[in-house]
Parts: sequence; C-alpha cells; structure tokens
Amino acid sequence: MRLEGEATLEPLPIPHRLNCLEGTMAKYIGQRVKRTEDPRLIKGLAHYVDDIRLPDTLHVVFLRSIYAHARITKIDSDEATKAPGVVAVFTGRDIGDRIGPVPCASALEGLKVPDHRPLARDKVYFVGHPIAAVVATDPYLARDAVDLITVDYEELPAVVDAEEAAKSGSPVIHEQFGDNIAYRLTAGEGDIDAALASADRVIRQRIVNQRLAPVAMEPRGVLARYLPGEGELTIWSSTQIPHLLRTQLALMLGIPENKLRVIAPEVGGGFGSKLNVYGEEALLGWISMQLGKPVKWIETRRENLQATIHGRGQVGEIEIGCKNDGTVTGLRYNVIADLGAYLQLLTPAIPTLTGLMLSGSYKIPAIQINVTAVFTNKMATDAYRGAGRPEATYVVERAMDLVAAELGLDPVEVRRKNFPKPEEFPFKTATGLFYDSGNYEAALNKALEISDYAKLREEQRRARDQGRLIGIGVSSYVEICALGPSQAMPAGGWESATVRIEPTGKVTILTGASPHGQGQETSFAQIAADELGVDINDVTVIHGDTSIVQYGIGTFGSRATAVGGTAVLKAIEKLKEKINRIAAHLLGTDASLVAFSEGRFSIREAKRAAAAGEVTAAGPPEPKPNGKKSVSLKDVALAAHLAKDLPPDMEPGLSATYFFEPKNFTFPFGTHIVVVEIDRETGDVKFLRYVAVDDCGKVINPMLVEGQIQGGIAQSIGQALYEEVVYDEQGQLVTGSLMDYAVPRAHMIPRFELDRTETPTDVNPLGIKGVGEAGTIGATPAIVGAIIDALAPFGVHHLDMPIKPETIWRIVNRS
Amino acid sequence: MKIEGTHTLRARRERVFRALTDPAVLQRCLPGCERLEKTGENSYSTTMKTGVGSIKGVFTGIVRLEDVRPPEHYRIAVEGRGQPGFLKGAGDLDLEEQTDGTTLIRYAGDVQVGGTLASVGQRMIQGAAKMMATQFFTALEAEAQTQEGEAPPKHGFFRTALRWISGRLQQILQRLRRSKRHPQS
Amino acid sequence: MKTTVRMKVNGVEHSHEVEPRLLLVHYLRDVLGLTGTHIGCDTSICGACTVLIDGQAVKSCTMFAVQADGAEVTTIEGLASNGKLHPVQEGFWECHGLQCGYCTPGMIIAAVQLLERNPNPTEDEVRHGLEGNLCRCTGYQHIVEAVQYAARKLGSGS
Amino acid sequence: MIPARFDYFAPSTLDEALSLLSQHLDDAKILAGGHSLIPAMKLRLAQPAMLISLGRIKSLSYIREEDGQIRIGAMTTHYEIESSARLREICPLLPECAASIGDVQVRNKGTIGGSLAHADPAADWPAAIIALGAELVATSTNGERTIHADDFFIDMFTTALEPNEILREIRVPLPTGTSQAYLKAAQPASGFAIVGVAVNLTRNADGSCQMIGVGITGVGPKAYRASAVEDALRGKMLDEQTIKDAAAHACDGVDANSDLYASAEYRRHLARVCTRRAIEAALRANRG
Repeated sequence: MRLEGEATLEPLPIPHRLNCLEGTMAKYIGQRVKRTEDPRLIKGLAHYVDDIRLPDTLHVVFLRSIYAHARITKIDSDEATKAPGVVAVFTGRDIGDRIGPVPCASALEGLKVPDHRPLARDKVYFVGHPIAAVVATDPYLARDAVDLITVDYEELPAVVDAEEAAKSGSPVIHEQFGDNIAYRLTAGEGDIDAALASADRVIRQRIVNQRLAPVAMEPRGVLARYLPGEGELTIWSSTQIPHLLRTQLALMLGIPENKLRVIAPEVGGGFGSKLNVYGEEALLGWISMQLGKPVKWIETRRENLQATIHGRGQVGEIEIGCKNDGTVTGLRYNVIADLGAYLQLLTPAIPTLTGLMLSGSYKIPAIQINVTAVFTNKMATDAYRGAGRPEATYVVERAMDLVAAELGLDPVEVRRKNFPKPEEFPFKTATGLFYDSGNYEAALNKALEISDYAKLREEQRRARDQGRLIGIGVSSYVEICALGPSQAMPAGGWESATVRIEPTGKVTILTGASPHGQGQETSFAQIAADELGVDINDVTVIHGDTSIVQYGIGTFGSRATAVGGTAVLKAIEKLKEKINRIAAHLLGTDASLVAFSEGRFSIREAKRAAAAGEVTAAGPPEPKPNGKKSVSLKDVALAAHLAKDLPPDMEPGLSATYFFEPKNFTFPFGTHIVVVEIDRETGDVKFLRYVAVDDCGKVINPMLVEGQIQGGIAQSIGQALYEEVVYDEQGQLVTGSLMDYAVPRAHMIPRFELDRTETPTDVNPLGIKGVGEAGTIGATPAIVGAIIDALAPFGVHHLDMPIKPETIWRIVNRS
Repeated sequence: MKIEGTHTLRARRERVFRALTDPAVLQRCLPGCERLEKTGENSYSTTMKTGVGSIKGVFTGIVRLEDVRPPEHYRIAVEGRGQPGFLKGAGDLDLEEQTDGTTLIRYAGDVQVGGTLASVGQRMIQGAAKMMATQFFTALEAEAQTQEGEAPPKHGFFRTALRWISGRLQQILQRLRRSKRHPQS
Repeated sequence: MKTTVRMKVNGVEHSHEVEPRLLLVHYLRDVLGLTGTHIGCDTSICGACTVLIDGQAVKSCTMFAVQADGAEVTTIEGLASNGKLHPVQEGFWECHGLQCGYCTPGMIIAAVQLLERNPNPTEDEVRHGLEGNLCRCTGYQHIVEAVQYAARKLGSGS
Repeated sequence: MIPARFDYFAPSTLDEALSLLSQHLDDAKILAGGHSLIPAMKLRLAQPAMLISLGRIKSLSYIREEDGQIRIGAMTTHYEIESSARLREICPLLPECAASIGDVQVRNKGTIGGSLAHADPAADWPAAIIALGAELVATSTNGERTIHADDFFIDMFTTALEPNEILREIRVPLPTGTSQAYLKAAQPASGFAIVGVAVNLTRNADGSCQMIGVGITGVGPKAYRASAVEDALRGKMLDEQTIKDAAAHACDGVDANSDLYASAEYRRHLARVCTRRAIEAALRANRG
C-alpha cells in the first residue's frame, strides 16, 4: 500500500482537491489511500456471479411477455421440453404456490398488494414479465428452446400513462382492487392552505420526474446450488443486501434460514437496483432444489431494461407560496407516482421519502404532499440512486428558481433567504425531520467563490448581448443519509461489524454492509488500521457472505460508511478494552498503565521516566515481573488464542461484534453551480463549468468521496439530458437496449470542479454523513436550472427532463 | 405508430379494388406473404416471412378485410406473431379515381410492433412500415395492370419494381426541382 | 457443424472444436475460463467485453470465436507482465479509476489501445477515445486521470 | 444474447465465396466486420442459415490509387481508412467520415463494404460515398458491374446488390481539392446519425463553386444526394447567404424519419443546419 504522496510520479493537476480530514493524527483516515479491492479488479481476477463456475451447472433462460397486459390462455412447452439439452421447463402453473410471493417491505396504511409470483400465472402485467423458465445443460441450448414455447395470449388494454391510470374509467390492471390506485397518502405539517393564502404570490408548476433505468454495468445474476444431503441451499446473487435477501428467500422457499446461504460476490454496481428481492432469485433456488444441481441465470441487458426495477416516475404539480421578498411560506406537492405493475421491495416507500425531503435546505413553515400511487402495466419502480430524494430536491429547487423568476430575484438570494442558520440546528422541518447539523450558507458561499458567480453573471449578460445563450444553474440540496434509525426503516436501520484479530495478528473485519463499488474494503481498513495501529495491508474486510458474516442490513441509502463504519469503530473499541487488559497482563502491570504507540504496548511510567532522562545504566525504575518492556498486538493476539497466560476469568480469543444503531439520519448538503451554453441552431447543450461543493461531514478517504460525487453527477446529467425509460401507448418498452437508452459516455460529461465544507454530525462518533447519493441528488436541478436560465430570454420558466436538443430548438425557434 | 400516405396507381379504380380484395393478389402483394388461407368471410390465416434487409422473421397470424365498400374503401387488418415479436397493423384505404385513369389511394393506419422488434428497433419501425407500404402498393400496381386471367407478375419482381419506382421518383423530383428553378420552362 | 479454432490467447496457444455461433467472449470466458472479460450489453454498446485482437481493441461480444481463428488475443488477464501491472492498470489503481470494477477490464484494454495510437492525449482525446466504453460508477473523471497518469508513465519510459 | 445456429464458411478467395453464395442464395449472408449483422443475430432478429465470412480474403483489404480513382477494398476497416495518412492528404472526407463511425472498437473491426451493403439508414458511409460520387463494384459468378453511389441505396437496408453479388470495391474519383467535410448530429445512445452530411467541393480560380457533392444520411429511409443544394451552389460565389439559402434545400422531397430522438421536423431542420455547417467546414478545410 502506497499513499499518494509516495507515488513515483507527480500528483495530478486537479484544480480543486478535497481537503484531508483536519485535526487528526491519523495515518490512514482522511488520506487518499489507494483501494485494496483494486488489484483483483484491474487484473480481471475478481469473481462476479457469472465468473463462478460449479461443475454440472444447468442454465436458465426465461421466456418473457411481449405484451404489456394480456391473459395467458395457453402455454405449450412440449417441444421445448424435448429439445436437445433441455432438462426442464417451468411455468407459473407448474410452480403454483410453492414459492411465496415476491415481498414488499413497505407497510403503508391501505396499501393494495398484488400477489406477485416469480412466474406469471393467468395474466402478464408488463413487457418482460417472466412466463417460463427453460433449464438446459448449456445456455445456448436453453435459449434455443425458449423459441419453441408457444404462448397464446388474449391481449388486454394496457394502462401505460400514470395520470390516466389514476382516472376512474381506466382499464383496471389488478381486477380484484377495482381501480389502479395502490394507495393515497397525505403528509406534512403546518396549515398549508393558510400558508398559501398568506403568500403574496402562489406559483404553480407541473413537474415530471421521468422513469429511469439504473443500468448497473453488471446485469443481475443468480447461481443456486442445493445440496440434498446437507439440505443446504447456497445462492450467489448480485445483490446489495445478502442478509435481507436470505431472510426473504427463506420465507419464500420455506427453507430454514440457517440452511440458506446467500453470497454476494463481486457486485458490478447496484444504484438501488440490487436492493431488492427478485422473483428470479427465489426461482433459481427452487429449481436447484427440484433438480439437485447448480443452476445459473445471468440477466441480459435487454432483460435488465425490461425487468430490473426502474427509478423515479413521478408526475406532479407544485404550489409554492412566497412573500415579495422571496420568503417561502408554504409548499404543496400533489404527485402521481407510477409504481408499475407490481410492488417490489420498497416500491411504495419511494414517494414517502420524497415527502420527507420536501423542505429541502429551507425553512418552509407549511408543507404538504399528496401522493396518489398508481399501478401501470410497466416494470415496478423502486429505489434508484437517491430513491425519492432526487425527486424532492428537484421539486424544491425548481420551486426556488420559479420564485426567483417570479420575483425577478437572483436564485442565489432566494435560497440564502430561506436557509436555516447554522445555529438553528438541529433543525426541525415541516415534514417532521430533524436535520442534524448544517451550514448551508458556507457551502453556497464556497461554490459562489469557486465559480466566481458575480463574474459569471456579468459574462452571461455580455454573452446575451451578443446573442449567445449562456445559463447558470444553482442548486442547494440537502439529503437524508446514513439510513437510518431502525424506527424509520422497514427492516432495521443498524449495521453490524465483527473485528477479529487472528493469532498471527492479522485483522479481519466482517461487515454487514455489502459494498459493491463504494470501496469500504479500503475505508473500513483505514479505520481499523488507525484504531489498532497496524499496517493497512494487515487488515482484510469481508462482506457479502451470510455464512461468514454476522447479520447485516446492506449497502444503500448512503449508509455503509456512516453506519457500518461506525459499527467497525465500535467493535474495535470493545476489542481494545480486552487487548489492553491482555497487554497489561503480559507486561505485568495494570491496564490503566498501558500505553500504546507505534503498534506496541508498553508501561506508561517507564516511558515517562525515559522521557525525563532519569534512565541510567541502572535500568527502568519499575521492576518487570516477566521481563517484557513492551508487547506487540501480535503478541497479544497470540496470547489471547493460546490462552495459557490470560488474566483470570478472561474469555479466550480476540473478537468483538457490534451492532450500531444510529439515533438519527444524517443530512449532508451542498451547492452545485452549473454553467451551460446552448447552441441556438441545434439546441445542443454544452457544459462550460461544473462546480460542486459538498458537505458530507468527516471524510475517511477523499478520493472515494470524489468518486462517489462524480459518479452521482454523471447519472444526474443522464437524467437531465439523456435518459428516459419510454413505453409506447401499448406498453411496449421502446428503450429496450443501450442503443436507445442513453447512458452518458465520457465525452458527454464535463470535468467537475469539486470542493468541500466539513460540518461533522454527532449522529455517529466518526462524524460521517454519507455521500453515495449526493451527486445524483444535488446535480439535476442545477443542470436543468442552467438550461432554463439560458432560455430565460424566451420566457421559459420550466422544462421537463430529459431536456433534448429538439425541445430547446423548438423554444428558440418559436420566437 | 401512425402511418399515412398516398400512392397513385396507374390502373383504374375498379381494377385496383378487385385486386385489393382478391386473396391471391393480396398474398402476392403483402410483403413476404407465403400463405393466405380463407377462414371466413373476408378473413384469412397467413404466414409471412417478412422484414427489411437481414432483419427478418416469420410471422403467423390473420388478415381481415373490413368495412368493404367497393370500389372506394376498405380496411385491412393484419396481425402476426413470430419469434421476433408481433406485428399488428390496420389501415383504411380510400380509392379515388383520377381524371387520367389512374387511382389515388389514400391510406391511414396504425402499426404496432411488440417484442424484440419494439424494444430494439424503434428508430427503424416507421421507416420499415413505410417501406412495406410502398412494397405493397408497388406490387399492387403491377397486379392491377395485368389483365384478368393473365399470369401474375413473376417472382423477383418486387426488387425490380422497387428499383424502378425509386428511379422514377428521382426523375420526377428532379423534374420538379428543375421546373422550380426555371419557372419559364 | 463444429469448426476448429486456433488462437493464441495471452501468449498461450489454444485449439478447440466450437460451434460457429459461439461468441468470442463466451469462448474466452466459458471455454478458456478467462472470466476477466465481462459482458454488459447485447448490442455492442458498452465495451465491457473489449479485448485486443492482433493488437486492435474489439468488442468480443460482437464477434464469433471462429472469426478470431489464427489471431493473437490479449485479455485483461494477459496485460500485466511478470506480475508487474501495465501502466494503465497502475493508473486506474493510483487515480481511483474504478468503483464496481465491472467495466474496468474493457476500459483498461480500450485505454491501452488509445495510448498506443496517441501516447500523449488531451483530456478531450481521452474522453472521445473511450467513447466505446460505458462506466456507470465513476463519472469518468478519475478514468481520464488514470489514462493521463499512464501516458506520463509510459512517456517517462518506466 | 445468443444467436441461432448457422453454418459457417470462411473461404480464402473471393471466387469461392461467390460460388458458395450462388449456391445458397436464400440461406446465406455475407459476414464482413459483423458489427451490424452480429447484434441482429444475437437478438435473433436475423437468423441466416449460413454465414460466408470474407475475413480470410486478404485481397479485399486495401487502399490504392489507380486510373484517377481511389480504390478501397470492401473489407478495409473503418480504422484503416481513418488512419490513412495518404487519404488524409488527398481525400480527407474518407478518414473524417470513418472517424465518426461508432467507436474505436467498432472502427477496428467494421468494414466499409459491410456498412455499405448493410445500408443502415443512419450509417455514415453512404453520405460520404454519395458526396464523392463513388462507384461500387459488385461482383458475382456472372461477372462484375459498377453501380454509381446514387443508384446503390434503394431503401432502408436495401441496396442495388443482387442476392448473388458481393460488394468488392469502392472507387472514389480522385478529388481535385480537399474542401471536404463530414458533420453529424449523433444519437446519444447508439452514436448513429440523426443527421450526417458529407460535402465535397472544388472551386474555380475566382472562388466560385465549380463542383459540389452533398450526401445526407439519417434523415430518410436511405442516404441521398442533396441535388437541390448542389444545384443552388454550382457556379455561385460561396458567400454566407448563398450557402445558407442553398442549405435550406437539404431535404427537398425527402420523407424524413421520426423517432424518439428527433421528430421529422427537427430532423429536417438539423439537416439544413448541418449542411450549411458542413459546407462552411469544407471551405475552411481547403488546403489547396
């Protein structure tokens, strides 16, 4: 392991480096430590699900619906069953109730929950709905056999548009419910009607948060192996939540949870799409149990776009009331949430997160959200990076821009005016949250300074005079991270860690968080190496295997470091007490007299004496019963395991487990400033600047934080300009491949200028807030705001995403 | 997806209409139609091997003629399913006799595709639908120009006809352009 | 109908009877067990499956194994020599050019090709040079820095 | 994504390939670089029973000058054209167009002949080939014929090639100048042209336009020559207004496509803008 300063080449010229953690003597924490997980990844030696090979593995290929809504009148799989290499063909009727329904963890009042089985039975509800699973000795043969299955469908009218779905008279997707409304919810505090009535102005705007596809680069994949003798089922799955998945799959399959092992090997990205329990995961386990052989299914990208959860999908109207000086009096958001045909794990919960975050970084006395959540004949929406918070931030930030435009004020000033002051924290919002800590103005000011905002506005004026269309967008976001206290979570909001020191002194960390690209193998090792005074290369972080790792919750909601990292710290603290006692015992002294430095334990008095220069040829002043001046952690570890010479009544071994329960969420924040120029002939958008100042509290590894923010912003650029899951009127998925669903490429993304402020949280002892979703949450409104600002001369106040060149051209052209 | 357009066929309206309602002619004119069997009044079962370029699939389904009002109107509905997905199209055809003995066909319809075709071919669907409409009418014109009882146009004809019509279109366009540029001529 | 293919992969000669329809990426992964080359899409867009064939970066999902008959193939596993990382691999490590790592092998191979053809690329040239490779995690900035790091390293002859 | 079964032949001579093709007209597809065909086969939208690969026929890969023409073998890759120093000097439109195709990996493997024979309505090559007034040499067991670029593209994915013919060579009249440019508005996901415009022009001593070729792809079902643009410029002084007025005719008579990324109206507009800009770029590029 080499630190950045020791690199053989000069450091790269990056304009705005993130600062290292201040005021720490730490060797690793706060440093740009290179990732320990990288060597296997850059050599191509890591193991994602499809890279795991078991002898005699059978392969599954699915037949999926080509209709959005249809009754299945007949499935003929005889020919497929007889095809070369085919071992079995399963349909929904074959399986019946033998696999439990795909779970939804959200328990909203009055929520309608359709019976969701891994394979369609009587009806198909969306394009991509799995109908049959072909099992063969080879994936090529399985694929061939899929073409031999014939399905007779009776096509039914598809419900595609969410607003139409909510209307009475719309065809009903799940007949038993009578309509398509999954639930209605009103939330918020304050008298919203009075607040809007008291406003000098009330602005209304329809706002769309379009459906997106998460597109983790590794599609989903499942490998299941049932050992009939042992009665054990192992499922390798590309998942963010191995433990939660195990519990749910055990329930679905009726197998004892302790006979089921879930392993999340290397996971190639998730962004929420693998924070779920999918029918395929259960089905593969079940098939392996039926056939007694390993079975594997690797999702194709087409399947991924059709049948892995989508994100966003909200159509709403905001009403925002403000005083003439820009003070916001109230905000109402009436929103129709497009849930899709079924409820996946968190589907109904996403709009509720939007509701919670509607206060944004502002003091808004009255807030109300009215959610109408509807079923449509599409894939389910669920948590996609940000999960409800990008929608909220977008709504609030658009509202701030609309207020500024309405009043002719600078959008920066409107924001500043409504910020809570640093001394007002913890700040209670009208949505019922307590923001832990914050200094929103500091981040804003820093972003203004880096971008030289005043000068930018000056340049914009001059450019406009020359007929150029330059726009500046500002977004001051706050987000909800480190999910979260268990009270607020469907399945526990804590995270676990076991820290074990092996007899040879090597440190093993078992974390219940299951990172998949975020780099916690490194950041957790940084914490442990500093806390234990060992070399980082002596620390190994293990995750993602339910048979090895104690129960955990998983990696999502920007929680792994803040909650899981704290669990590591707490486990080490527990362990250190014991280490200290063993060291004292080995040194023949009292634990209170043990000093620890440079990886060694010694007796404090001896040290002090040495420092005072009193040590002479006579030797140390204190007698040493066992003759040792100092012992290493390794000595302690060996002693703990040999257990021949331990303090009386001490439990042998050197391992501690901690389940950390945070007392609140954390609320990172920041300001992004974007400058764009529009080609008035083509409508193309070009980024001139992208400045982001983020505050995620204390930072363990600035390099990882930068990576998270940059990746998040890139996904936001995708939403703002390119990405949209499009179904046609019949519910056909039009963006069914990466030829039509535009994931941004390198040349579509600008260079980001990043900086930070640092406002620690007291929610956890590390002061960490979390950063995994910040970029995605903060960026979108800034980008959209910049484009709208550029088009302000044409009287534009709002545009829906993705803002395509044609849309812009039409605006410029119509005048 | 909506498609609409017009085609002028150099044949008289009655003849065109008869061709349009003759299953043997329809089979030859519907792009890639390999089989058209009557299953009822104005309804047929069909097998079509159709597509554009190397993108091809075999579809089985039905063809229905509706709202038949000789010699000026009918509606044709085609539905087929196959490995690449399904095709569904329905269109109203209105025939207008022109003073020069030709027939103007206005068509307006709706084309739906599903399955793989829909999810990966969105940029092509409209073009392919138009292309097939052109193929259909080009073939139909040739059919309508033969005398009844005469042998139908030969296999391989479509390609030649297409090339011919595209050449002719270009000539017309060029003529139009020239006349625009030199209004005196 | 099976056909014999012979190719040298990472310096090792291989010969197998394969179906003509076997994709090169499946040959590398399933027949040779070289699973470092990944599959991220069906339509030749994402670039995760990029390998070098006779020194040229190609998408191995858009090629049949039989088309590579007689070729020399380099996959990510063959890039390091004698246990020493290729400068591009080193750059990705130094500059945090990867997160989930799934696009990384293809991205690295594409970057190797890029630097062979343009040893000293500008940021813009790097971004355009990697247009055949999608990354969903990094936002590309650290990847650009990784490639530039490698360019300097290769340029300094170390 | 797994293709259906097929038989595979990789003959080492063109004659063998032609003879195979003539024996299997209904079943066989020619495999060049494979970058259009293989994705379609993986999706099972194309299921040819037989592939005849031209990959072993080394004699189909070349760039040379002969009889006042640039002659390019059909199996020459986009990258070979992109990186040809000689072409950059004598016909920069070819390397420029090549460089705008797909991505590096696609250009390394994809071939000019394969792309032209596939005739994707949004492919780049057809625009350049038309602008340059190229001829395409088609060969079969019955002999050889040349087809002018203007007559080659019939409709989407449909060319003038007969089922028994293989596209062997592309012949580009040696340009007399280097006022050439290719400009495209790319679809962000696939990189295909929403609109692509290729311009090849030469000027008289007085600066007026002597000859101009404008090829446009992406707008309609096939690439086409923008004759009205050419007519409006031929013999004229190429000032800003003249170019702009001429470019306004970029899609005269063309039935423009409409898709997720661009309506027909916007496509037509983009075609006009790109045409104007491509002509301007060509004038800037003039080195002679």
